[in-house]
Amino acid sequence: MTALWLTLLIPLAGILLLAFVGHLRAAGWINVVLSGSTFITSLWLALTVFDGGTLISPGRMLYIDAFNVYLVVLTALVSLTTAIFSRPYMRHEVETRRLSGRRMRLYHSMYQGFMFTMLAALTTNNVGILWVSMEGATLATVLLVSLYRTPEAVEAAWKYFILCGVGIAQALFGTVLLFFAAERVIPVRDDALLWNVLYGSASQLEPTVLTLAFVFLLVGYGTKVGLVPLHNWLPDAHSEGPTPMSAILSGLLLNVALYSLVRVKMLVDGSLQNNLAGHLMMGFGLLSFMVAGLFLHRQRDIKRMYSYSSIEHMGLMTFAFGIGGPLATFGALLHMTVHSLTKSAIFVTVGHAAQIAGTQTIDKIRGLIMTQPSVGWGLLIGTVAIAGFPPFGVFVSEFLVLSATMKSWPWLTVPLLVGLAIAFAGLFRHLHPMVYGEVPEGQKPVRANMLPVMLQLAMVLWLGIAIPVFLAKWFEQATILIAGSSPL
Amino acid sequence: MSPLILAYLSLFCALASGITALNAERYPWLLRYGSSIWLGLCGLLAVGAGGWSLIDEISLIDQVRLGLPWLHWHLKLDPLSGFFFIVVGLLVLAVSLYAPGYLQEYVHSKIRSLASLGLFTGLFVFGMLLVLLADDAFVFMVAWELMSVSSYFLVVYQHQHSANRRAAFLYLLMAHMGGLAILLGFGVLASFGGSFTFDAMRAANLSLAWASIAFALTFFGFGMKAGMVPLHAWLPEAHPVAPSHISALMSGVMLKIAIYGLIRFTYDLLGDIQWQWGLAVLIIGAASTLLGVLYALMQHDLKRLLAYHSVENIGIILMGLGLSMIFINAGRPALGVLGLIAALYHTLNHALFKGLLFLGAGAVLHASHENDLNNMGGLIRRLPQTAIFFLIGCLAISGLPPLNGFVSEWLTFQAALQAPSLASGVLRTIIPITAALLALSAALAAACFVKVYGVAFLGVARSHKVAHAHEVDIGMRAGMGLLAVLCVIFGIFPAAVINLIDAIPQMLLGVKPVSATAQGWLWLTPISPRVASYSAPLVVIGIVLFALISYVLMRAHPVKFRRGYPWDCGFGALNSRMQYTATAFSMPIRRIFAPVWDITEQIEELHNPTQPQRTEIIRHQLHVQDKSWSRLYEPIGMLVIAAARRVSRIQTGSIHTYLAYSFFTLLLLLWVVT
Amino acid sequence: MELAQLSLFNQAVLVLAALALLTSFLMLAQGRKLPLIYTYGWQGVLLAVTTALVAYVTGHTHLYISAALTLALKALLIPWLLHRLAVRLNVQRENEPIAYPSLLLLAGAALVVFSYYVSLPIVQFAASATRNIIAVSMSIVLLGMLLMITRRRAMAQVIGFMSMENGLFFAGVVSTYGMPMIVELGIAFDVLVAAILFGVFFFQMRASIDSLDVDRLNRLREVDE
Amino acid sequence: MTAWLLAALQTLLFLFMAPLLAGWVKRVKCHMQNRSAPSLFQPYRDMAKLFRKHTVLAEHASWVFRTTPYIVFGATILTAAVVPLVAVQLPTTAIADVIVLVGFLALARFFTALAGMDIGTAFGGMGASREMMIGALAEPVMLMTVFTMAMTASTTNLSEAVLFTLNSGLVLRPSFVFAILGLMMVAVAETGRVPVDNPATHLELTMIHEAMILEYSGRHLALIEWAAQIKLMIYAVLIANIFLPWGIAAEFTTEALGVGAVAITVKLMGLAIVLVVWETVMAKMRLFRAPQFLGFAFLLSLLGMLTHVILETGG
Repeated sequence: MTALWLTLLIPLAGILLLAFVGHLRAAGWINVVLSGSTFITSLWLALTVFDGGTLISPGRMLYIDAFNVYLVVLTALVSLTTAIFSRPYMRHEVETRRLSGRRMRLYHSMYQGFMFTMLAALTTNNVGILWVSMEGATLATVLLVSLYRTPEAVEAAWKYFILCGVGIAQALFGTVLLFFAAERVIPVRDDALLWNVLYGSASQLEPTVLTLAFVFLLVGYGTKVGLVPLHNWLPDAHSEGPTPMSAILSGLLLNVALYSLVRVKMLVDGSLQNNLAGHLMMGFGLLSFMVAGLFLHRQRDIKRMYSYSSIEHMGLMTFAFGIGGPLATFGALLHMTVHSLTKSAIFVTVGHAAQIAGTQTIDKIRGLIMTQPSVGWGLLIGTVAIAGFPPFGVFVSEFLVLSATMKSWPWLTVPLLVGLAIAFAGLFRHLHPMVYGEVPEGQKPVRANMLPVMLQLAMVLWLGIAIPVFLAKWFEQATILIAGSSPL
Repeated sequence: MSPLILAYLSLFCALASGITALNAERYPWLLRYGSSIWLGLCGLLAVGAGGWSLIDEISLIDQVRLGLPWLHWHLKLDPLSGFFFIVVGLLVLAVSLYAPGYLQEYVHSKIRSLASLGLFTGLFVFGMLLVLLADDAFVFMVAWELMSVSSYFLVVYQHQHSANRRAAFLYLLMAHMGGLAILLGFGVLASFGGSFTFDAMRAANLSLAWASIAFALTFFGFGMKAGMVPLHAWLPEAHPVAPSHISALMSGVMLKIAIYGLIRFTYDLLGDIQWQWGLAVLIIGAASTLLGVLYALMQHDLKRLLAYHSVENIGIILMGLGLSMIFINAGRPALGVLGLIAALYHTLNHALFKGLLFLGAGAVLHASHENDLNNMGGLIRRLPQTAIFFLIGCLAISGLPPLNGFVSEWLTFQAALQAPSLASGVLRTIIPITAALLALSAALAAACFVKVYGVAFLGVARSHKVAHAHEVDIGMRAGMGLLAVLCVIFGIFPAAVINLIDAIPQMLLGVKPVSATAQGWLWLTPISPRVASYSAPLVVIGIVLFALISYVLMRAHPVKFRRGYPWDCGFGALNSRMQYTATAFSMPIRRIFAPVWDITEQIEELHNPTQPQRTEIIRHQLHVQDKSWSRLYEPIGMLVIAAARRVSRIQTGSIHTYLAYSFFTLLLLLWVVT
Repeated sequence: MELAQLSLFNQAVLVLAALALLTSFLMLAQGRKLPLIYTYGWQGVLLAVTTALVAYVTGHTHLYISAALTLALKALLIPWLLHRLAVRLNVQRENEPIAYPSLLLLAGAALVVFSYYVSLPIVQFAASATRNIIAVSMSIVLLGMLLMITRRRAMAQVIGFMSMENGLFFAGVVSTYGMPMIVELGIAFDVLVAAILFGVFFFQMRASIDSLDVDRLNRLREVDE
Repeated sequence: MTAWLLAALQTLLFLFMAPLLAGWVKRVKCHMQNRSAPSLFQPYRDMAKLFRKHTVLAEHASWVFRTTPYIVFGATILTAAVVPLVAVQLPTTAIADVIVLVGFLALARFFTALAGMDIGTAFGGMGASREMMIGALAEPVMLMTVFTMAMTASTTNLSEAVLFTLNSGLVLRPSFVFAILGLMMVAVAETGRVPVDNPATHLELTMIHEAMILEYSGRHLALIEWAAQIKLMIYAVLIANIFLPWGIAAEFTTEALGVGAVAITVKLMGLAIVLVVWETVMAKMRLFRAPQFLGFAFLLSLLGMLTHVILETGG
C-alpha cells in the first residue's frame, strides 16, 4: 500500500517544491529525480499487484487492478524519459531567449502537476474523483500550451481550454446520470460511485439511464481522446506547446482518457445486453482512423502532423476496444503501450529536429541525417515504427487487431487497410525531404540526449520480435478483466 | 546435422555480416572484406541447405520461442523453399565476391555512411532467407516487411539526389500496400482455418468465392512486389538507384521471393486451383512480358533498362505458372507440372543472368562512372573480360539456344503448345496468342540486348571517360565469372537441373515429371520423345566440332589480315558521333509500337540570325514516359490529395464551429440512443 | 401528478427551477456584459435557494453545505471576479450585437423540448419530488453550450461555460440529491480554478491580439490553401 | 550407326546444294527480266574466289567481328542438320525441334547484328536496328505457323510432323493453307528478299541485311554469303517438306532415298520459280511499310490457328 501512496505523493510534493525552485538550473535535474523515483515506486506497486492481485486502499479511495497498474507504470516510464529529454531541451529554449526563467517555475511545477493528476485519475476508485483529476489535468496543461505567449499559442490554449472544458462538462453530466442509476441499486450512498462496487452490481443497473450516461461520457472523454468530430483542439494544442509537453500529452493523456472510456464501457456492457457501447466506439474509432489518415497529407507543421498520427492511432485503439473480443482487447492494450513509447520517442526527435532547423514548418527542415545522424536516424526509425512496419511492436498490435476484425467483422478490414496505406503515404511523403538530402548551410547539430529515444525504440523492437512472458501474462490478466476471457 | 541447421547457420551468417559492418566508419575494410566474407559463407550455407533438402526431398519443421505468446515462430524447410534457398545462395555468393571491389569507390567518398549499407545488406539477405523458412503468417509478414524496409534503406542510400528519394518513397509505399494486401489474404485463410499457422490454413476449406478473394488479394500483393505490369512503376525507379551489387540482389532474388510467395500461397495453401485464376495470371504475365520489354527497349540508362527487363522475365515466369494452373484445373497434372517446372527453371535462370547483367552494369559504372548508354562505346577493348561475361548474360537473357534462358522459354512454349488437349475452346485460342506474344517479346528482348551490347561494348567510345576506363579488379570479375559459368552449365545440362527440381512438383502436386528426363541426361523430352525433344549437350558438341574443323582448315590455309578504314561513302573522317546511339537503334520499334508509351519528341532548329535559311544547330529532345504513370498512379495520387483537401475543411480555425461540432454530435447521439 | 397536491415547498422548488431556466434564456439574449454577469449571479442565487429548499424537503442535511458553497462561489465570488475583470479590461460598456435574437430564443425553446424528450426515460426512475426538474437542468446545460457557440466575445463564452457548470450542479442536486461530498468539493474547486484561469487568459489574449473577439483567433487553420 | 552417317551425308548435301539453288534463282530471274543469265555454278566460283582473297578488317573491329562469321555459319549448319531434306526418321532431328530451329536462326541474326555495330559506322547500326525490327516482328508469325503445324500433328519434332502429314494422305486443311502463306511471307522477310529488303542493292540507305555485312571481305564474306544461301534453302525446304511432304523417304532404302532426292529437287525448283515471279512482280517497300506486311502475315497465321481450333478439332 505504501507504494501506492508514494507514487501519488511524490508528484504532489514535486508540484510544491518546483513551484519555488523551478527557475534554477538544477530544476531540470530535480524534475528527472522526481520522475525517476515515481517510476521506481510504480514498479514496486506493479510487483505487489502482480503477486497480490487487485489492491484497494483502506479508505476505498484508490483501486489498483491489472488494467490500470500497467498504465501507471507506462505513465511513470514515459514521464521519466520525457523529463530526461526536457532538461537539455528547456535549457536550450531558455538560452535562445524564447522562455524566461520565471516561466520555467510554472513549467516544472505544472509538469509534476500533470503527472499527479494523471496518476490520480488512473488509480482512483471513485468515478467522481476520476472526473475531477481529468479536469485537473486539463487545467495543468492549459497554461503550458500558452507558455510561449505567441498569438498562435494563446489561440491554441484558449481553444484547448474551452473545447476540453465543454467536453469534460458533458462527462460530468454522464457521471451524474451514472450516480443516479447506481444510487437506486446500491444501498450505501457514498460508495455508489466506487468502481469495484459498481462492477459488482453492474447487472442490476437500469439500462436506459446507463445508455444515456454512456453517451454523455463518450462525448466527454471522447473529446479528451481526440475522436474525430471532437478532435479539433488536439493538433493546435500539441503543435503550439513546448515539445516535452506535446510528448506527454500525445503519449499519456490520450491513454488516460481512453482508459476511463474503457472503464465505463466495461460497466455499460455489464448491464446492457446488446453491444451498443462497442458499436458506438467502433464507429467513432473508424471515423477518426480514416479522417486523421487523410489529414496527414496536408500538414505544414511537423508537430501537427504527428498529432494527427496520434489521433489516427487513438482511433484504431478505440475501434479495437469497441470490437471487444479477447484478441482485440489484447491487441489494443499492446497498441496503447507501443504507441505511447514510439510517439513520445518521435516527439523527442521532433523537438530536436525543430531546434536544429530553427522552425517547425516541414518545408524548411532538411538534411537531418546529414547534420545530426542520431536525430535523423531516430526520426526515420521512429516513423517507420509508428507506420507499422514489422520488426517493431506497432505491427504486432495492428496484426492482432486486423485478425480480430477479420474474425468478427470481415468487411471492416478493407477500410482499415486503406486507412493504414493512406496514413503511411501521408507520413512518409513529408518525412522523406526532411530526413534525407543535403545540409542547408548554417545548420549545426544541437546538444541532444538521445538516450530516451534509443531506450524506447529498443523496447518497441523487443516487443515486436518477442513479447516477454511476464508482459504477456500482465496483458492477459487485464484482458480477462475487460473482455472476460483470455486470448491465449 | 540437418538442412535446417544449415539454414539457421546461413541466417546467422547474414546477421553477422550486418553486424560486422556496424563500425565500418572507422575501419572501412570491415565492410569491404569482413561483411563480404560473412555474406559469402551465408551464400554457401544457403546453397548447401537448399541442395540437401532438394536432393533428399525431406521437409523439416521447427518452432522458435519468439513472436506472439500463443503463436511462436513456426519454421519449415521443404523442397520448394530449398530450391529458392539455392537461388538466393548462388546470387549472394556471387555478390559477396563482387562487393569488395565495387565498394572500394564508396569507401573514398566521405559523405555516405558505410555502416548503414553493410547493416541493411545483411538484414536484407536475412529477411529474404527468413521469408523462405516461414511456416506461419506472422513470421512470413515480419520477414517480408523486414526485407522491404531494409531494401528501402539500401535504395535510399545515395539520398542526395531528389530522384532517388522519390523512387525510394514510391518503392516503400507500394511495398507496404503489397504487404497489407498479402496480410489481408492470409487473414481470409486464417479466419476459415482457425489460426495463422500454414498447417491450419492448408486444412481450411473455403468456398469458391472466398478462395478467389484470397487469391486475388495475394496475387495483387505478390504481383506488386514482383513487378507485374500494372503495379510495376516502382521497379525501374528503385532498382537502378541502389548500389549495383544490391540492385543485382534485388532484381535477381527479391522478385523471386515474391514468386515463391505466390507459389506457396496458391499451390500449397489454397490447394484446389481454379482455371480462372490461371487465366488471369497468364494474361497478366503475357501483358507484363510484352510491355516490360517494350519499355526496356526505350531506355538508354543501362540499369533502368535492366530493371524494366525484370518486368518482362517476371511476366514469363507468371505465364508458366498461369499455364500450369490451367492444366492442373483441367485434370492434366503432368502438363501442370511441366508449366511449374518451366516457371521454376526460368526463376533460377533469371536470377543468374539478371544478377550477371546488373553486376556487369556495376562494373561498367565502376570503371567509367557512366550509366547512360549514349555516352558509352568501345568498352570491349577497355574491359575485355567483363565484355565476355556481359555477352554471355545478353545471350542468356535473349533466350538464344545453347544457354539457360532458351531452355526455360522453350519449356514454356512446350507447355503452351499442349493447349489443344484442353476442353474449353476459349482457352485453346487464348493460349497460343499469349505464346505468340511471348515469341514477340523474346525477339524484342534479343533486339534490346543487341542494342545494349552493341552500343555499350562495340563500336567507338563516345565519351572521354569511357575511352579511358580500366578493367575491374579480380573479385568483381570472379563474381561475374561464377554467374556466367553457371548460366552456361544450366544451359547445357537442363535434364540434370530438372531432376533436381522435380522434388517440388512431387511435394506440391504429388506428380513427378518423369517423362522430362526419361531419355537419360542427354535428351530433354518434356511430354514424350515423340512430341518434342531437345538435346543441349549435342548442340554444344556440334558447335565445338564445327569450331575445331574450321580452326584446322584455317590453320591449313593461313591468309594475311590487314586493317583498313571502314567504308565512309567517300566523305572521309568518320567520328564517334556518327554511330547509332541507343535511342536511334530503338527508333523503328518506337514508331511501330508508338501507342504503348507517352512520347514527347521535339526537334528545335536554331537558325543563324543573319542567314535565316541556314540552320546552325538542330537539337532533338525525346522523353518516353511509361503510360501506367499517367493512367494509374497520378490519378490515384490526385484522388487522395483531393479527399484530403475536402476533409481538411473540418479544421476551419473558428472555435464556434468546433463547439458546434461537439454540440451536434451530442444531440445526434442522444437522438439515436433514445 | 399535478401541482396542487405537492406541498408548498415542492411548488416553491419548481417555481425557482423555472426561474433559473428563465435566467438562462435572459443570458442568451443579453448583449451587454454587466447585465450578463448580474443575470449569471442571479442564476447562482436561485440555484442555491432551490438546493436549500430541496435539502429541507427531502431531509438530506449535506445539501445545505453544497447550497452554501454554491451561494458563496457561483453567486458571489465568480460574478465579482468577472465584474472586476470586465472593469479592468474596460469591456463593460461593450454591446455585442446578437444576430437574429428571436431565432436564437426559438432554438433555445427547441432545446428545452428536446431535453424533455431525452430525459423522459429517466424521469420514471427519479425520486418523486424533483422528478421533472431533471429536464430543466439538462436544458440549462444545453442552453449554456448554445450561448458559447453563438457569442463572439470571450467574456460571454466564459459565462456560457459557467452557466453550463451551474446546470450540471443543478442536475446533480435534482436527480440524486447531490454527489458525495468529496466529489462536490472537487468540482467546486475545479470551477474556481477555471474561473481564475479565464481571467489569466483574458489578459494574455489582450496582450497578444489586443481584443477579446474570439473570431480573431483563427490563425491555426488548414482550409484555405 | 548408318542413320548417323546418313544424317551427316544429308547435312553435307544440304550445304553443297544451297549455292546451286541460289544460282538457279539468279538464273530464272535473269530469264524473267530477259537479261543474259550467269551459269548455274557462278556462286561456287564466287565462293572459291573469296576464300582465297586477303581479308581487310575495319580498324576498330573487335574479336566479335572476326568470330561472327564462324558462329553464324555454325548455327546455320546445325539448323540444316535438323531439317529433314531427303529422309525423315534421322536421329539428328531429335536434337532440336522447330522452336530450337527458330532459336538458332535468332542466334545467327543476333551475332550478325552485333558484328554490324562493331565497326562503329552509321551503316552497321542502321542495318542492325532494322534487321532486329524485322526479326522481332517475324518471329511471332513464324511461331504461330509452328503452332498451327504442332497443334495439327501434336508434335514440334520436324520428322514426326512430316510423317504425320505423309501418313494422313491427301487432306485439304484450311489451317495449312493459311500457314503456308504465312510461312512464305516470313521466309521472304527473314531472308531479305524483295518486298522487305533488296538482296541485289548497293544503295546503303535502303539495304537491311547487306548493311550489316558491308565491312566483311575475303573468307568471312564467303562464310556469311554461304550461310545466307543455306538459310534461303532451309526456308524453302521447310515450306516444301512440312506442307507438301509427298515423295520424302520414310525408310533408308536406296530407291526411297533416290525418289526423295528427286522429289525435293523438283519441289525446290518449283518454289524458286514462285519466288522469282513474286520478286519481279513486287517492288521494294518503304521500311515502315514492312510492319504492315508482317502484320498481314501474322493475321494469316493467326487465322490458320483459329481455323484449326474452331473448324478442325470440332469445338
